[in-house]
This record gives sequence, C-alpha cells and structure tokens, in this order.
Amino acid sequence: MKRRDFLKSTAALAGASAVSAPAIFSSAKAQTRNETLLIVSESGPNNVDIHGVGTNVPGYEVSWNCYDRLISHEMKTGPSGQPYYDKDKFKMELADDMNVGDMSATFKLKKNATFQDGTPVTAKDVKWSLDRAVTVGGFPTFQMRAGSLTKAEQFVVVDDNTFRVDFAKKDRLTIPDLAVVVPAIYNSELVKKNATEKDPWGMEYTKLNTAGSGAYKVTSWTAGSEVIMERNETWKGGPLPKIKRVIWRMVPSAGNRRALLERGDADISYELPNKDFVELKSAGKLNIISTPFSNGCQYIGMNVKNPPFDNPKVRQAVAYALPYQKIMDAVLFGLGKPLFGGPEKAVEAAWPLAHKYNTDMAKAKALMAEAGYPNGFETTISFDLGFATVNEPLCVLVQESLGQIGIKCEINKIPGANFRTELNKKTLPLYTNVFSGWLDYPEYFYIWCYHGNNSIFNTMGYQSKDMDALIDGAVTAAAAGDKAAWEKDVKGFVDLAYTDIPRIPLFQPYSNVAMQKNVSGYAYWFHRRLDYRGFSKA
Amino acid sequence: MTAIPLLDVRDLTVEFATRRGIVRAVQHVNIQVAKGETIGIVGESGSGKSVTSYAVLRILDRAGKIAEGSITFSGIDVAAASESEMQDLRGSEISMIFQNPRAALNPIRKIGQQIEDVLLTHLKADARDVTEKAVEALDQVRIARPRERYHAYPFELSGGMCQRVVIALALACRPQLMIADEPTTGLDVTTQKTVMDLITELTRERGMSTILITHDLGLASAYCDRVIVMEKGRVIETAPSRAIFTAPSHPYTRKLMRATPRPGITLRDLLPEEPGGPRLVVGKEAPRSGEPLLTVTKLIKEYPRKGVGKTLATMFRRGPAPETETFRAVDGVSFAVNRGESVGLVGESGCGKSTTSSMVMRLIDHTDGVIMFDGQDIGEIPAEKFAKLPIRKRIQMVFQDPTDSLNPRFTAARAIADPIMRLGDVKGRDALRARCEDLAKQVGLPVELLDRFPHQLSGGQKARVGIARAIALKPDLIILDEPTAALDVSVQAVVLNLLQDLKEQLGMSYLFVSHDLNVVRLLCDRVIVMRGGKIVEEGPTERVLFAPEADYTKELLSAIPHRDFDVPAKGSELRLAAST
Amino acid sequence: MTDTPVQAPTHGIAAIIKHSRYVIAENKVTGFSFGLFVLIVLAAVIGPYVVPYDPLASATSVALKPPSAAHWFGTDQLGRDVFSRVIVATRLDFFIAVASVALVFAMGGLAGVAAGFFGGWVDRVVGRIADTIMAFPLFVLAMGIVAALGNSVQNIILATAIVNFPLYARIARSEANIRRDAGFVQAARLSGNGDIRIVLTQVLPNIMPIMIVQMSLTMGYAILNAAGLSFIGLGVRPPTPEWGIMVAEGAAFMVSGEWWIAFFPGLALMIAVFCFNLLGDGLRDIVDPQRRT
Amino acid sequence: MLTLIFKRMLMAIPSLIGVVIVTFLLTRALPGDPAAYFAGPAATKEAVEQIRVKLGLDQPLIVQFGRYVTDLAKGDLGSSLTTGQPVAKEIRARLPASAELTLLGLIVSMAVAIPLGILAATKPGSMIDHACRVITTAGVSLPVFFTGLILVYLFYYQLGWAPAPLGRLDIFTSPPKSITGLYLIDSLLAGNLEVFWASLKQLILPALTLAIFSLAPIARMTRAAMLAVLASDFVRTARASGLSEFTVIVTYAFRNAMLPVITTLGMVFSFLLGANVLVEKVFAWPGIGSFAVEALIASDFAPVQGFVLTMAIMYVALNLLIDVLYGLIDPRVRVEA
Repeated sequence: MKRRDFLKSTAALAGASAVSAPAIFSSAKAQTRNETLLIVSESGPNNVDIHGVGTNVPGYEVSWNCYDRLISHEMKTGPSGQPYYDKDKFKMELADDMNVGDMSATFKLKKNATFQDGTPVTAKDVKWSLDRAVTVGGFPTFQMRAGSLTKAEQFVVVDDNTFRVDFAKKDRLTIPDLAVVVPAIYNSELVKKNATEKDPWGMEYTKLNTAGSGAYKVTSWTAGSEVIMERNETWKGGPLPKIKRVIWRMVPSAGNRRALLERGDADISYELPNKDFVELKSAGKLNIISTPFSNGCQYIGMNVKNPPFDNPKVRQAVAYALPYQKIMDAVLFGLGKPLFGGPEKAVEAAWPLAHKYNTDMAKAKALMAEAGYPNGFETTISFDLGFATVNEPLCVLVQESLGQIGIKCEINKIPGANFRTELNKKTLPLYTNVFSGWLDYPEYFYIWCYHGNNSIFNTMGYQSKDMDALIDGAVTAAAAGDKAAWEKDVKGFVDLAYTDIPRIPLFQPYSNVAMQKNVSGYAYWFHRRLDYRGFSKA
Repeated sequence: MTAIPLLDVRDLTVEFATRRGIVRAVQHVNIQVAKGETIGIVGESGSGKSVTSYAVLRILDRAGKIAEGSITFSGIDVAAASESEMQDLRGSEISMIFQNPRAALNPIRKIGQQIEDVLLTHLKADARDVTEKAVEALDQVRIARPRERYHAYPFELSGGMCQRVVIALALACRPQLMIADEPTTGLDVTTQKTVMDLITELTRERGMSTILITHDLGLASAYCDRVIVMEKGRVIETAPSRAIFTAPSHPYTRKLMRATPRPGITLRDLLPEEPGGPRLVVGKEAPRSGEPLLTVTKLIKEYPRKGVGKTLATMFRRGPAPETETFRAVDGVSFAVNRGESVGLVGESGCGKSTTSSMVMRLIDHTDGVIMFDGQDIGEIPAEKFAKLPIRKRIQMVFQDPTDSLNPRFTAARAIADPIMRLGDVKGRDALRARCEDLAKQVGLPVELLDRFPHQLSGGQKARVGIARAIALKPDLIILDEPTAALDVSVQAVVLNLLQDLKEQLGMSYLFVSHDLNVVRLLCDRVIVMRGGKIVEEGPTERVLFAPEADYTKELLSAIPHRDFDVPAKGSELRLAAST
Repeated sequence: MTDTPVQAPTHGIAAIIKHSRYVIAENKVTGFSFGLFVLIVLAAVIGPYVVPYDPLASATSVALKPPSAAHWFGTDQLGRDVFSRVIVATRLDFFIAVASVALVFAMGGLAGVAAGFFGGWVDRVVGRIADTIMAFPLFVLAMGIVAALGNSVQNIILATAIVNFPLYARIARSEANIRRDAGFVQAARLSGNGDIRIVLTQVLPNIMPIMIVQMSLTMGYAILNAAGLSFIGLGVRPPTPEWGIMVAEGAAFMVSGEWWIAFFPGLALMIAVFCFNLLGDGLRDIVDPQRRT
Repeated sequence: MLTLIFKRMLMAIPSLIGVVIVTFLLTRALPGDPAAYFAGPAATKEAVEQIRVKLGLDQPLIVQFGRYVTDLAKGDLGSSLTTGQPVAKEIRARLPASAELTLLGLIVSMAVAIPLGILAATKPGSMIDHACRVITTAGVSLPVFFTGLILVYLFYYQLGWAPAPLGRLDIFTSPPKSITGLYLIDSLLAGNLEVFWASLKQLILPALTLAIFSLAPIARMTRAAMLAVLASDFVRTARASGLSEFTVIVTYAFRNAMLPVITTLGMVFSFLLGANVLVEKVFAWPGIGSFAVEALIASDFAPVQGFVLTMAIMYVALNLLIDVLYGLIDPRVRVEA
C-alpha cells in the first residue's frame, strides 16, 4: 500500500500539470490490467516456430498458443483438482470432424477458419505444414516419426476442405502425435511468399513471425527480455479467450520473480525454486498448483559401457546408497513424487513406477565389496547448470552419500547448451537429468530411454536383448490392442530396468505454477507450458 | 630607521607538526623592513628563510603554524587577521614571486587571465578594462608584444619569460612589499641577471620594499641594502650589505662567505680557517704537461626530433617533408684531456655539455666522430658492450645528484663495493670490506657510516660515497657532472677540495662539467665553453676568465652577480643612505 | 641539501617496525585493517581445524535454520553450518587472491619492468598486449577465459591474473622507466653491470614497494572477481565452500527471508576485500607517503 | 586536435585486431558444439556432421577466421543461437539500455565522489578524509551482485519504495519514440514526463549499485590529484596573490586536478561495463552485458564476439573522447598533436 502511495505522489508531482485527471488515467490502466496477463519466467523463446532449428522449450509455448493443430485434447480433472489434459480423448481444433479408419484418418476442416491475415485455412495448408514437419529435419521430424509419420506421401489433400493422413503402419501413437505441438498448421501462402531458394520452407520468416490461425499472435518480441501476444479476435479453434493481451517478461533472478508475484506485480510464474512454491503455498496469498510431470522422472544415469558402472552390482550399490529422502526434503521441499522404496516387482502396468531401492548403506557397501570395489573409486557426476537450483544441491547430497561407500565424485557443472551434446556422446560416467515424454505411454518412454537400438535418450549406453524384446512386444501389443500382452511386457521391462538399474529414478518432478488469486483457468498439458486460452482474470 | 617599519616581524616562531613530533622551523626571528628598503635573507637550505616569508603571508603548509611572536604589516596584525583580511592583503599589499617560475603559473590558464584574476580579486579593475590592465602589466615587465602574449600559456614561454609574468602578477596591484624567494634559481646565468635587474628597477620605480630570499651571498650583496643571515631557523646576523661582507661578525657568516667561490681565491680559501693551518698546500701550478689521455674529434650526436607519432603524422602529410628530421645536440666537438689535467666543460643548460660527457663516458652512442682513449677508439665500441669490458674501469663518473645516483636499497658499503665486485680484482668478503673502508677513509667518510642507507646520510656524505665509488677502480679519467650543483655552498667547498686532493694523490684526469664559471675556475686547468652543441671558446682557465675572446663567454661572465664581490656595490651604498 | 648529520638511523626490520608502528598509530583505519588482516590469515591457516562443524556435511533435519547458539550464522539448504563454511572458505579465497596476485606480478610486473627499462620493441609488444587486454571489458574476459578453459581454481587464478596484467605492466613500466636513467642505474653501468643484472639488482628492488601496495589492492579485486565468476556459475565446483558461490546460492533464499545464507558470506567477502584495500592504502603510507590516494 | 584524434585512431587499430583475434580463439575454445546444438537433441551423428559442414565448422581454424573477418567487414556479426536474432540487431537494441544505465551510474558516482574527494583533499587527515576513505573503500569492497540483491530486497521487497526490477520500464508504460535510445533523453525530447519518471525510477537502483561500486576510484583519484595540485607552486602563487579560496580551489586547483581524474574516468567506465554484466543480471536489465553472459554460458559464439568487439570499439571511442576532453582542458596536449 505504501508503495502505491509513493508512486501516486511522485506521479502526481511529475504530471501535475501535464495530466489533468490522474484518477481516470489509473482506472484506464486498471481495466487493461484485467485483460492482460503478465507472465514472468527465467528464459524466453529463441524462435517462435517449433519447426525452427534449435527452438527452445519457451518457444513451444508461443507455438502452442499462436498456431492451431487439427486436433487437441479434451480436459479432465487432474490429481489435485485442476484441469488436466485427457490423453485418450481428442477435441477438434482446426478439424471439424475426424474419421479414423484402419490405415488412415480423414479430417474435415472447419469451413470458416481463417489464418490471422484473413486467408481461409485449406487442406493444402495442412499438407504443406505436415510435409514441412517431416521434411525439415531436427526435432519436428523426430517427433513426427514417434507417431510413424515420416513421409510427405502420407499426407493427402482430398479436396479444399478434406484432408487425409495415411498410416505407414499400425501405431497407436499416430493420432496422439497429431495433437502435440509440432504438427501446427501454417499459412502456407504467406510463408511461401517469404521463402527463398536457400530456405524453401521459409524458416527465417517463421523464426520471427507467427503465421498461424491460433488464438494469439506475437505483436512484439524482444529476444531475451519480452514477448507480447495479442488475442486473435477471429479465432475459430474454440471459444474466444478472455485474455486480450499476454505480456511475457524474462526475469532471470528467481528471487525477483517471487518478489514480483508476492507484491502482486506479476500474474503468473512457473519457474520458481521448489522452496518458493512451498512457502508461497503456505502463505496462502497466491494460488499454487503442482502437478507431477506426466511420463517423466528425474534420475541418476550411469554409463554401463565403461567400468566401473558396467558392473550391475556397482549400479545396485549406488541405488542403495542414494540419499532419497534427503533429496525429497532438502532439495524438493516435498514437491515431488517419490520413485523409491516401492515393491519388489511392478504391480501395475504404468510408468513411472517406484523402484524397490531405498537408502541402505550396509547393503550398498556389501555390494561394492562383491563387485570388487571394497575401497571404492573416483568418478565425476555431471549436471545441467540450467537447472542448478535442483541439480546442484542434489548432486552435493549424492556426492556426500556416495563418498560413504568409497565413491569419490567430483561435481561437473555443464552449461545448458552443452549438456545435450555431452549426454549424446554417451560417455558421462554419472549424471543426473530429467526425461519426460509428451506422449504418455510407458513403451514410448522405454523406446527412447532403454531400447538397445542406439536410441538417443539411452544416454547410459544400455544394451539388452531381453529389454529390446519386451519393448517391441509392448509396442506391437498396443497397436494390436492386446491389453494383456501389453501389460505383461510393460511389467516385464520395468522389472528388468530396475534389476539392471542403468538409471535410477529419484522422483517424479512437479510442474508448479503460482498465480494471483484473481487468475483462473490454468490447465496442465503434456508439454507443461501455459495455455493462455483458458485463462481469465477477475 | 626611526619611522615605523612597513613590516615588523617580532620574535617569530613557526612550528611544523611532523612524524618526528613538533619541529621548530623558525625560532624567535626578528625582521624589520622599512618602506622602500631592500633586504636580503641569506641562508643554506633548512635555515628557515622561506618559512619566514611564508609566515608573513600566512601561506604556510597545513602542518605549520605561527607558534609565537607577531607579524605586523603597516599596522595590521598578520598573525591575528582573519582569512578574508589576509586575502585582501595578499597580492594587493604584499606579493611574492617564487623560484621555478614555470611551475608557479597555472599551466592550463592563459597568462593574461591569471593576471586578470588577481586584478579582479583586488578590485583594481572591472570587467571592462581588465584585459587592458593585464596587457599593461605584461608591458611593464618588458614583455614584447604583450597583447599576443596575453593569450600564451606558460609552457609556450621560456623560463625567463615566465618569471617576468610572475613578476607582472606580483606587481599588478602595486603592492607595498614584494617578497622574492630565490627568484633566479632554475634560470640560466644570463637570464638571472636580467631578471634581477628588472626586479630592482621596477621595485625602485614604485618605491616598494623588497625582501630577497637567497642562498647566494653574492646575489644578496649585489642587490640588497641590508642582509639578514639565517641558520637553523634563527637569525644570526643582521647588517648592511657592505658591513656584512667587510666585517662579518658571526662565525657562520664568515664560513658561508669564505665558502662562496669567487674570483681571486684558491680552493683552500673556501674552507674555514683552521687552527692548524691548511692541511696541504696546493698551488695553482701550470698545467701538467702530460700526453693526451682522451682525444675527442668532431663528435656529433643527433636525436630524432620526435617519436613515432611524428613519423606517423608525416606519413599522412602531403607536400615536401620538413627539412631536418633530426636535432644535433652535439655538433662537431673536438677537444683533448691530458694526463693529470682538469678540463672544465662549461655552458648553459641545453648547450650539449652533458650529452658530450655521456658519450665520452660511453653511456650513449655517438652519431659520428672519434673518441680516442689512451690510444684506443672507444667510440667504436657500442655502449652496451662497453659496460663489461676491462677498459670500463678506467673511465668513471661522479654524478650531479648524489641522492639520485645512489640506489636507495644499497648501503654505502654495497654501493662502493659494486664496481669492485664487477670489474675489480679484490676477492672475498673481508678483502672487499677492507677496500671499502680504505676508500671511505680516502674520501673522508667515517667508516661507521658505511652500513647506512642513502636516506640516512647527509648530502655531503652521499657525495663522498659517490666519489668513493668513482675512484674505487682507480680510473684514469673521471667525469665530474656538476658534482656540487645540489649541495650547499659550505658543503660544496669541502667536496671541491676533496676532489682536488684526490686528483693529486691518484694522478687522475678530470673532465669537469659545470655551468658555474667560478667553480670551474677553482678546479680546472683549462676551460671549454660550449653553446648550442658547439665549442665557442677554449683555453687556459685564467685566460678565458679574465680575457675572454668570445662574446658569449663575456656575456656569461658579466652575468655572474658576485663578480666584484669584495667591493661594496655603489648602488647599494646609495640606497642604504636613502633608507636611513 | 645540508650537511647536517641525519639523526641516528635504525636498521632493517627494526626501522620498518618502528615506521609501521608510527603509521598505525597515526592512522587508526590502517591499524584496524592490519588487525583484520591478521584475523583473515589466522582463519585461513587454522580455520579448517577449529570450526564447529564439517563444512561439507549435510544435515537435512536442520536445514535453513536461522542463526542460533548452535549455528552462529545459521544453516543452508542442506543443513550445512554457514559459519563453518564461511571460515573454511577463507583459505580458498585467500589462496586464489594470493596466487593470482603472485602470478600477475610474475607476468605483468616483469614484462612491465622490461618494457620500461629496455624500451623499444619490448615496450611496444608489452604495450600492445596490455592495450589489447584493456580493450576487453575485464570481467567478461575473465569469464571467457574460465568458460573456455573450464572452471577450476587454477583457471580462475589464471583469468584473474590475465585481467590484471595491464595494470601491473603499466605501473611496473612507468616505475622502471623513471629509474631507467636514474643516477644509480648509470652508476651501476659504469661499475660494469649488464642490463639484466641492473634490472634485477637495481631497478626491481626499488619498485617492489609500489608493487607490493598494488598487490594488496589487487588481492581484493581478485576475490571479487572470483566471487563474480561463481555468481554466474563459472566459479569453483560445489560443494567446495567459497564466498562467491555461497552468496550466489543464498541469493535465491534472500527473498524468502533466509537472509543469512547469502548475508554472512557476503559480509566475509566484503570484510576481506575491505581489509585488503585499506591495507594497500596503509602500505602505501609506509612505502610512499606522497602518493597516498 | 584533429591530428591527435586521427593518430589515436591509428594507434587503436592494433588493439582492435588483437581483440578480434583473441575473441575468436577464445570463443572457439569454449566447450560445446554449435553443430550439435543446431542439429537438435534427436540428431544422428551424420546429421550433426552435415550441419557442421553447413556452418563451415569443419574447416581449419584459419579458414574459419578468414570467413569471420570477411563477414565482419560486411558488418555481419552472425546470429545468436539462443535468441535466434542477428547479433548486430540485438546489440543495436540493447546497447542504449546498457549505455543509459552505465552512464547514469557514472554520473551519480561522479556527483558524489568528486565533491567528496575535494572535501577530503582540502582537509587531509580530518574525520571527513577518513570517512571518505572508509565509505568509498567499503563501496568498492561490495560485490556488485550482492549490493544489487540487497538493494532490491530492501527497497523493492521490504520497503516497496522502488518499482519492480523488471527492466527499463514498468509493464504498462510504453517506451518513448526512439531517438537516442536512452529513455530518459527520449522521453524528455518527446515531452513525456510520465515516461521520464517511469524510466528514472527503474534506473535508480541499478545505477546506484554501479555508483556505489565506482565511488572509490573516482574519489581517491580526485583526492590525490587535488592534494598534489594544492601542494603545487602555482596554487601557492594563487594563494599568495590573494585569490579567494573558492577561485583557488575551483579555477586553479580543480581544473588541473581534473586531468588525472578524466583519465581515471576512462578506466572506471571500462570497469563499470564489466560490473554491468552482473548488475544487468540482477535487475533483469535488457542490456548487452546480460546478453553476453547468457551467450557465454551457452557457448554461443556470435553474440560473445559481437559483444566484445562492440565493447572494444566503445573503449577506443571513450579513450578518444577522453583525449579530446583532455585537450580541451590542457593546452599542452593540443600543441603536441
């Protein structure tokens, strides 16, 4: 309150002669505030096109809100009562109707849908967009492949208003993959106009400009400091959103972000240290919503190709030596779902599941001795500096615990941009990371993280014929709709992963969002970014 | 002096707070200056003469304060006056000129403006006519084209010209008293005389009183009515100029007088009378007829006029290149020094005498010419190599500033031992120490001082260390580069005698570089006078000094203020009469 | 210059002590900084043996506790004792400061002396190197070096030294240049000393006092530099206690009220830098009273 | 004077070349692989290699350097990986923010430090002198990020006197029409006092942080220079001529003392540009300093190179400016040229 008075008095002093009625001015301001959502986060997009080369995660958020897809997901109620996307139920976005056949799916487009520049959305645009996704390479092509969408021939324009996707093979991930962020629909004419010979897909243009039919459009973007998005008044993908204007500011200091929230200057923020969320929650001034990451976990990975972690006994020893509860308490402040101390065997076909290990130094030491390392060894534990708030204290605790069984580790901080590169070399002996998949299916996670087919997220270099067989079995069973076989295989590969233990899950992180009490409409999405379309301010 | 004096200093004591506690720089000093009188305050460094004058103007350093006594200036109690009263007094009633005139002027302000500042402060002019009056003030000190010079900055003027500006500044408001603190120190001999004459003339014209502060008895005798001699903060003698020189009453005055080099005396006359009589009778004998030890032929030294910047600038300049890109500091000098001979190399600053000596010393390389030393062309050996050759030890040097020439981190013994360790044949610690002690005894340095560092030695002691170092290798030739310029006269007298004694004992030759003809005369057999890099006159000392042939030599000689030392100045007698 | 006898001299260490005592007595602030310096050295030397807790041992049950009798400076996120960590960190920070200053003295000081004494191409080369370094924003250069070479204590020391190179080179150069033509250097030449010997025995010892003053002042800067690097994540590796990294870690807790985690290391950092700066001033008073700034 | 400027510019060229080479080598030595970054997380080895060839990173260093220099000559500083923007554009957009902050910091610091230094010099050894020394030393002993954090905590979070540390303007004020890029000046030019106040309020804390850090060098240099000048002969002459204390200190002493102070200002500015990096991080200031830090951490070559080069050019320009100022004050320099 004091601050307000202070501001008012200085403003009055400054503008006494210039502004005749400061009161009116303030109320005008207040009104805009009600329709403006101010988001603060640590980092912002580097590219507003998800198809772009090296587009970062904040870029996904812009794409999600500024582009439409053919289909999206319905909402259900999540674990803590918040809206939560329903992975099994689809909702039409640009499509008016979806007809899934045996080896193809046919979509009718919404007749009145237009792009933000007023041109109508046609099947041609849809094909061009999906062709682009499977052709440009990099992340979009990779993500499309997850749903067995690999070739431009799979996308067929039936007529201006009808579009068909042919399946390459039976894959239960094909339809869900059309509802992720990547298969966004672009205004092909507009982009082509801005394409060059060297850049046939107009990537340079879409890097800086939005060319979609989505609910919002980027009106101003200062890289690294601010993105301003305005509502698309002619959006047809759903009911017109309440929020007219979204201002997204990058505030690198977490302390400042918290202060901004607490003082009521920012409406919403989702990148805060866990401790701040816990305290903000208990203070009760803000709405805090925490949701466990779907299909994801933070884990300790070990390189199984090289000694000493090629020895499963050593890996098990590590699994027994980790300070799980300490991490839950001191690092996460309870904001995480434990994935340790579970039953011996998987009791349900789901993922993530808690493993059987828990802190037991005696067992760990015994296993070390059995493995032939009674005096331990030296190694390095690496983490991504970009997530130092969690990773650093976590590694310090791990380092301390492993020290007790003779494993001396040096902590190696790797800057965010290099972490992926380092991981992909598959040589880091010991590291911590988070992996989560957009498509919430156990076999999806396992294909990427455990399959011996040199999968890129199998950063442990883990190879096991049994594992490969179980994963392949589950995929086939799912496509065929054989639930029992699928369940058996899923339980099988989870048990195997926990016996061989190349990576030790620690916990399922929470996706935390803090917002002012007058802000409502937050929904959890698989991509864990904000969907502005549901928000409103009282 | 029946009238109330213009300035009456009574029982003045000035104290300074220093690290060693309270130091009394001036103790119980009494000085009276009558209207129109010129008095001289004479003393060696540390005598308190300058402090006294600062006290009169109350411009002492922060650490100093007037502890006792009174200063009355035309009825105003200076010690008790307020700061604003003092500001009114300074520059307007009492003004002061300082030594080193260039430093005494604000380097970044036009000289005209500096005069204006004073005029405006004392309301002697207003904004409309201030420039006119400043120009007038410059004109009065005989500055040609004053209107142009008004816009000059101090660095654009010569030292003499700067001193004129300082005088103009001091006289601008027509004060009643002017204090001149060593006004000619730092100026060339010829300029010194012009400046002193100007001061005398202008102050007499205006009927002003003047206090001339100087270390130079000759100067005081030539220009003052009365002389006050100070030593260690006390006035030890006050007398009319003539009286003080004809019948000095205080032993210190007598010592000071004797020590002042002047025509018609020998080196030994400089020393105080000793009960036991002179230690060694050294006559001024005819030049020894030794064969030449050093022969310098057509020596030339050129310097590039400017550094890299200049060449860069010329690279981009269009049109013909400037005529000369080099500057000749020494331009075809030829002379010889015989064995056992002392040769004086005399000239004003910038005449090339130091450059010549450095080349002979083989500290710098010459551009052209021949330097033959004992039959060997040492000019051919690059200076860098020369340092390590055995011949190095045969040519040594005594430096101008004894403080600067001793490494502050070396003890006296270490300084003396350094050449012996490098080039000498004495080996072993004890032998080395013994040799140092011998040398110390030879130069009259108490052996117990050998372990002191330079800052713990007095000026004379440091000079002795420097001399001991120079003779340590028993050289054939020593170059004396103004060895006494930084010393007080009484110390100078002792050092000059020491040098003469050593020369006799060790049979060395001297090349004595100096600007002071009187000193050269005492020590040298022959004199070479240089100007602008060239030799203007050369010959036996007596001949050159008493029957100079070159106009420049004549000019130099006439500029020495104490030429007719023992004869009271006519003018001063007249002035004395007028003031009583 | 008079020939009056100088008062009885004192020699060597006794003189220095006497002089130092005078300076300390005269300037309370310097005396205070000398006291602080002794404390810092003490903490660096015996700190790790006397602290109440293991600075690395976590105790999550007492995490984030405010200062109390058991934990004077409170505890951090992992329940480590902030007091113990602050004290133990002294050694590393002090080491970084001393090592970087020694290194830059060896590089910059010698290069500068050579440049000032020999002039010519040596001077030009050293001058160019110094100019080039100066044209960088210094902190960013330090960051760049550490980022490129990896964040280890050695590289932090190296980076700090390189960044300070121009300063040392310049001071040493101008000091050597003044003395290049000094009488005593000429005299040494006449005594048959070669250039190298002259530099080592005549010039270098005389510019040491100025350099030591500079070293004391730069020690403070070295600590700040290391702390700044830690703050942006380029400092020493966790969990090693180091003031900068502790402030950086604690910064996030400031807003939530756990001020002690950042505050005490920050305070220690400030006191140490403050002490080195004042000490430099004080040393300057001893070495060279005229030059005090 | 012009010759002097020209000469200085010529002399700066070798340093700039040095900066270009050192920066190039340093950035190549940064860990991380831009090819792998561009190829994305899911890329195969072959894909990474393809991109490497496309980016020219497979060429020998000397060839890469040649290409970099050619691009540089065309004014092309490359594009940032993390923000995806051309570096030249980023720097153009961000430089005014940093410049405004640094300059204001310097001005605030000078406004405090110079009078403090003069005061200390006129009363050496007094309480004021000691206080000046202790305060300025304390200022320079505080790490800037720490000062910044404490100021934000105190004045924004606890007391609420300062606005949110959210960059150059609060969210609901739009920036003035860009003329100089400095909001304070642009808003005044536009006659928009409200924006002026808004941007001033945002500037106060970060500028203060910088000012606290830079008090010491300026105050100390002022003090030392004033002490030296006050002890000089011409000040004694001025005093002996009865000039008032004010004239002596301001017209005579201070103008002369300004010469070394101006030289110091150049150093301080360079010093502040470094400190700026940390301050911008704390205050979410959209300047080039924070931009460079992020880029460096992310091994993002182009912005780092562009930033360092910009800084080096600014440093050279600043030194030129100082030379010019010096020449304006000191007639001796003008003649030398």
